[in-house]
Amino acid sequence: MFDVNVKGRAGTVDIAAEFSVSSGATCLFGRSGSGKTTLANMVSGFVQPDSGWIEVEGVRLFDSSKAIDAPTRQRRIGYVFQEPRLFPHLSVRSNLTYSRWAGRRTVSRSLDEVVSLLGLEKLLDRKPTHLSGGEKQRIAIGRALLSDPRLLIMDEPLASLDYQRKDEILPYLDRICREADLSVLYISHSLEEVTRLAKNLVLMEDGKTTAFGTVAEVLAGAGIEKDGFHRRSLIEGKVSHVDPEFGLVHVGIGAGEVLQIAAPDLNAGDHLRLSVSDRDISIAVKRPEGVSIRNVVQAKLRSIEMTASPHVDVLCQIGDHELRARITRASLHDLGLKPEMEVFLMVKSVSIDEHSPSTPKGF
Amino acid sequence: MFDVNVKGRAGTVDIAAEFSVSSGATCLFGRSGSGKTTLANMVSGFVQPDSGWIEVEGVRLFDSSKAIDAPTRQRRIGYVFQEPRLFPHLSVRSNLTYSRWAGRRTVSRSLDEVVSLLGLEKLLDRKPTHLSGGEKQRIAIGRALLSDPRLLIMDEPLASLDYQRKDEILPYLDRICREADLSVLYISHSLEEVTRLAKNLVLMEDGKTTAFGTVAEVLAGAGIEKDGFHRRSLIEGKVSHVDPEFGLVHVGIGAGEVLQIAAPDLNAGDHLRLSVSDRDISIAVKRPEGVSIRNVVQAKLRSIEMTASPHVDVLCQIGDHELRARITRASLHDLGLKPEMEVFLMVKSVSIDEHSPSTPKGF
Amino acid sequence: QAQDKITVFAAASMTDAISEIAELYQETTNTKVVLVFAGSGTLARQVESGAPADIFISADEAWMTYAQDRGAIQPETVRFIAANQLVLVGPASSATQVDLKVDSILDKIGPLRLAMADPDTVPAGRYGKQALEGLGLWQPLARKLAPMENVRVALAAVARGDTPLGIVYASDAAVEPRVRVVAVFPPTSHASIRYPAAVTTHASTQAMAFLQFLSDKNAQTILRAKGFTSLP
Amino acid sequence: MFASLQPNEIEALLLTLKVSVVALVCALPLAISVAYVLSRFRFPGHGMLNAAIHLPLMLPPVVTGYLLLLLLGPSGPLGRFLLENFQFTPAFNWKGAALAAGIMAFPLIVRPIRLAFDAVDPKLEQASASLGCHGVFTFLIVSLPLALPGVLGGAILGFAKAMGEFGATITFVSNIPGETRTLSLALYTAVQSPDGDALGLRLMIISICLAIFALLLSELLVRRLRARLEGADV
Amino acid sequence: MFASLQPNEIEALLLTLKVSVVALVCALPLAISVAYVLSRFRFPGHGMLNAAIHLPLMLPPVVTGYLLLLLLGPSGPLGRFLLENFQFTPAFNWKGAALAAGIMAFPLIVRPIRLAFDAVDPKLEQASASLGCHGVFTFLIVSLPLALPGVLGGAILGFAKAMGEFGATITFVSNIPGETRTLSLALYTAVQSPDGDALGLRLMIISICLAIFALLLSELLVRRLRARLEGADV
Ligand SMILES: Nc1ncnc2c1ncn2[C@@H]1O[C@H](COP(=O)(O)OP(=O)(O)OP(=O)(O)O)[C@@H](O)[C@H]1O
Ligand SMILES: Nc1ncnc2c1ncn2[C@@H]1O[C@H](COP(=O)(O)OP(=O)(O)OP(=O)(O)O)[C@@H](O)[C@H]1O
Ligand SMILES: [Mg+2]
Ligand SMILES: [Mg+2]
Repeated sequence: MFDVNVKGRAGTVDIAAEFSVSSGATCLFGRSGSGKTTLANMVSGFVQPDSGWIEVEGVRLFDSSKAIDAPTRQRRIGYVFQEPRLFPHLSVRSNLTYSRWAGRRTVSRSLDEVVSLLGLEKLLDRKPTHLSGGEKQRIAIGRALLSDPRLLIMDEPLASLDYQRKDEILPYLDRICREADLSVLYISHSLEEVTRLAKNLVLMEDGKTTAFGTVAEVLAGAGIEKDGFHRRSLIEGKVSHVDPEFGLVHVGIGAGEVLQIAAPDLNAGDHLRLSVSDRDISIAVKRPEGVSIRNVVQAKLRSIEMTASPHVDVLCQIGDHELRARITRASLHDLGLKPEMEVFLMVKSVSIDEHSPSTPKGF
Repeated sequence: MFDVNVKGRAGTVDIAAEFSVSSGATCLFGRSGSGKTTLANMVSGFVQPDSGWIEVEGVRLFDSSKAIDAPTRQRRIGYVFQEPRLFPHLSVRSNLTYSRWAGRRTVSRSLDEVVSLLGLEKLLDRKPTHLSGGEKQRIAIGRALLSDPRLLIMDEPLASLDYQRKDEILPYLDRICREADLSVLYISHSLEEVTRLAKNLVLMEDGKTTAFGTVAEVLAGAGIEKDGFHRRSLIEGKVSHVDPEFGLVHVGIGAGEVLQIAAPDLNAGDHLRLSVSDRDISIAVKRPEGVSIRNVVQAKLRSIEMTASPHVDVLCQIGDHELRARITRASLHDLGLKPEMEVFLMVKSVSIDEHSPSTPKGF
Repeated sequence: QAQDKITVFAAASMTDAISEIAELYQETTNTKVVLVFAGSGTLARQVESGAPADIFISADEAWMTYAQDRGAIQPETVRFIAANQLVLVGPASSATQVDLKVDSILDKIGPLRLAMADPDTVPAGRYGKQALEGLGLWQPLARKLAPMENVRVALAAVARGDTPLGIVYASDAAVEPRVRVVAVFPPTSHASIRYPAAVTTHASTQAMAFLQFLSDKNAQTILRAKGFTSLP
Repeated sequence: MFASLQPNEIEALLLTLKVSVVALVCALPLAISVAYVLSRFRFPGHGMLNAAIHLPLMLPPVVTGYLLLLLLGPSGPLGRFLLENFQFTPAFNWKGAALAAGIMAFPLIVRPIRLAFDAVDPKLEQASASLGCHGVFTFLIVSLPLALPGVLGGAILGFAKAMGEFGATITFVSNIPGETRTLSLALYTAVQSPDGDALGLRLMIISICLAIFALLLSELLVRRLRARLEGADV
Repeated sequence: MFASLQPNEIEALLLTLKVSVVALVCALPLAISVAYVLSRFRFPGHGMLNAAIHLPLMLPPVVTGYLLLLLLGPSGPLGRFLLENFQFTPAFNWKGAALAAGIMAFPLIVRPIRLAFDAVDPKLEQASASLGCHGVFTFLIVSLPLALPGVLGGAILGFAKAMGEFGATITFVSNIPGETRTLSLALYTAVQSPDGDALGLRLMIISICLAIFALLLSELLVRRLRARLEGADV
């Protein structure tokens, strides 16, 4: 549980945050200057709220009514600040292991593992001053990962990393997020990161939280309405068959439908959470033949959301799942789509958000 | 012209950069620590190369053989550093207009225009210290934009901005890039930004430039070979018809094919540069009917590039244009695709990279 | 009406007496007297460097000689205006006289020290050293001395009780009620203590008059009241 | 208490202020330049310049005063030159007192300023250069304002030292009432007479009050300045 | 030249070093604490504490020495207490000289250190706290090392001042050869005798050499330190 209900002020902005989400990764999403960093600072104890409470994993970190205000060092947080904040006089190695020798935190993760994840091998004996921007950022991430936190706060940690590195770090963070007894508060502007990583989503606007819940709930809701932003639909599934020849797995998603996705290292029986962007779904009124799109599933058209743009959102249902597709108004018209019609969804691309092996494998 | 041929050292890394690209926006792309910032610092005069030359728009900024080494302040650059580097003792307004009152540069762009583009109206009278990360970054961008540069150097300027703001800034930068007499050197990890903004692309690896040329050339080349990275194909086109009812324009791309794209504010006759990601193209062996994908164009399959992953790259040709599609190996097999086959490309999404109005409009 | 003005550079140890004499002089002659007090050495060097002094009064002859050798004063004007005695003082409570003998002095000092002006820098210290040497006390007492920056500090140390004994001028002892003289050094034990005064080389015409005034009865009365002795 | 000040006490007080202010005002620009040069440039003689500045601190003030007298006194080489060519002499007047105070205070002013320049991020100077600003203006617009807490810190130390200066002053310009007798020297004069204790106490209290007043004022200034530099919003 | 030093000159030289080093070693930890408190906390009496520290700078040194004598002399309240209970007296011995030097140097040590603490980014202290480090250790591991250039700057000023201290020393512990006659006092002694010029010159040259040596050494230290702090890679 991650439970926050605080009011406060930071300079010119009033903060009023109220959300309560389950353990795991929670993403804080909002425009620049909406108060995300300030809220993270309240959680970590650098900014004192005027009133309210903050509770993480059953521990009250702050409660104005009970005069509880745990000092930062006892909150067991790992904070990746928006700027690196490395200790300039300490070597990269000492920076990374700071929480062990200076903070007396226990060792829960091996230094080597984190160093090789972040590609810091060659930097260990250097001082941070003359490192490149991305190098500093990676060290800051490593320092927080190695601090044995109960709550990991990450303020745009991957902003200036290259996509290869992101692709390596995200699954690792993903794994960490599912570890017992660790919550993650993740601030990001990248929807891709949000959907790949977070279980919960909190939206902020002008210092106030405007929506919270699971990523699927919030994304399906009306919280975000902007062009350029793509909503992802979430689908729970189970691996029914592995096709090693073409490197595909077949995932049953209920209602007799199967999606074929390219993914190594999965076994039959594994549970998956898949996400599909509305831009990757097309609609056909009859089953298309001879197309390279492998995943064509039958669905029932539920509703149509008109927007001011040339696009419309079409909500369809397959079994328990609701999928959202974005098509042009022109196509809507040409195809004569109406609610309750049976349609075929062509799903071009699916990503795996979460993966629970059927038999636990050691990470 | 932007012509660089330098050798030098920064700490532990040897820099050897050699490229020569036409005016306009040039993107520097490479992994963290590959020497992008160092090269930018050489161009701006903060780091002195050991040998070679740097020429921007016909002006030699540095030439070791002729002992030319123009001081930074005379290079007429506008530099958005990787970290904001705002003057903490000056108000946001004084920071923005610094080059005018402190640098005696002329006024070429109005303060109001830049302030409203970057959403800085409310911050003008504040000091930078307590601003949020994104706010600082926007001010740094504004400061460089207002410095009347001949060369604008931007080191990951949009890294921590929200997507709405990016969507506002990118077209503006795009416009600036096409202004007479201004080159832009843009460092970014985002392929989206690269393809939207840059005309030229320079790849760096371990301090050396490994490829340069126009974006299309370099992207089509073998420079980048990684999963998760999507290549975009570029198409030149001309607006043939505007459909105000559905908010679509029809763009002729040669060979009698027309793409329908959602875009406001275009007029018949406008020239466009479009880009399509390989992930947005599907292949059909016969023309699909009754699908929401509007853009189905006939093409000739040129070649197939196998990869180690479950995906393959299929190169197709329409008129003069080469388009790249990524499909699964399984589909390749099922559809029996072979070079020289006539296929139909279903293009789900197209973005406009560049737009030149047929009749000049004032920006 | 323009007032005449003379500037007197006088040794700091004569601050009181010279101030009073100058006041009297000012009343009687309507000449403004500017008094500058500092250590004799400092003043001598300044006079040598061309300080705007008309009269130089030194606390010992050595510095007057120094000034004279360097042509800073008019040699024919040098005259002694007062003399002094060297005394041993103790706190006002001390009942007995102290013999000028090693044992009785050491006994009186105990674990503390004997205050005196710095024998190396201050005239009073130089006289004190001569006196102690003359009485054969210098060797045994050398390690028990507390040489002070000037006589006033030595006097104050005794007055407060920081040191049980001190060597000072009789003139100093006379004006400090918290001390009493417990012994007087025989004049033969040290060079005679005399205060020379002289007119400087660049002095104004009124200077000679003031020098004269210093030897007058009125001035001498004031000097004696301050504990200085008449010239032998 | 100040209402009952004697005229000569007021005279000493004003003289002290005049001497200290003049000393500070003259020394500060020079100190800033020297501190900047020491902080930013390495050249042969760097160490020597640094040592020379600190000398007045390490020699007994009396010796510094004496050296000044030898050099700048009416018969000293430089003193004679000044007198003959400019009808100006610092010896035995308040200008000399200010000079002595300034020289004695100089190392105390330079050191904190130098530390402050050391701490100014050269990256901001780079940013200024990239925006077309000339080095001299960058110094005035960026480096100096950012080093201002150090400049103020040095100025406070220097001013305090100038107000308390004694040894070099009395040796160089003597103890002339109304001309060079600052509070410090007046206090010395008072202590020289056995019955001057009361007067000495008065002067000491005046000195202490003045010191406290000056320091509280400076503290206020520093706090204002820090707030401005750190950008507390209005 | 040093080969031909007289025994009493060597004595004075060593005594000077002893007194200055002891003064600095004792004053530095206290100065660091006071500077940190002044920099990081606001409390009633903040201004007064600050003023009190600067007082020795603003009063004539002789007065400071005199006040020390009043307080710590054998008959002073504190002095008697120390003597009776600990058989310890600072008056008229080298410990007193070190005490006087330390007190006179104190403001010079505190100010640069305080400025350095002012300049340490509290965000780094926050980072340390977030990593579980206690405030005291954060001070020792983060704030103090980052303020080290200031600490060293203050120490240099203070050491220089301690070596040159004269007025308070001679008044408080007098000018006892071998016990309290530091180079500074020896130099004064020489200057005070009409025929002491030659000796004075010798002593002055010794002082200047010592000063230059100490300052060059400190300069080297500072440069090393800055390099370490700025992380020049090996
Ligand atoms: N100490 C402060 N004084 C004044 N204003 C402040 C202070 N702290 C924050 N603010 C203001 O509060 C607002 C929220 O700041 P915050 O840093 O929380 O934003 P953010 O959501 O993290 O933005 P970004 O995505 O740009 O980092 C900003 O407008 C900022 O200027
Ligand atoms: N002054 C210096 N001293 C030592 N090493 C340096 C120095 N400057 C740069 N480097 C090293 O050179 C390499 C290239 O640095 P640079 O900042 O140019 O990288 P970059 O491509 O900008 O990376 P990023 O995307 O992370 O910002 C890095 O490994 C960095 O540590
Ligand atoms: Mg933020
Ligand atoms: Mg970089």
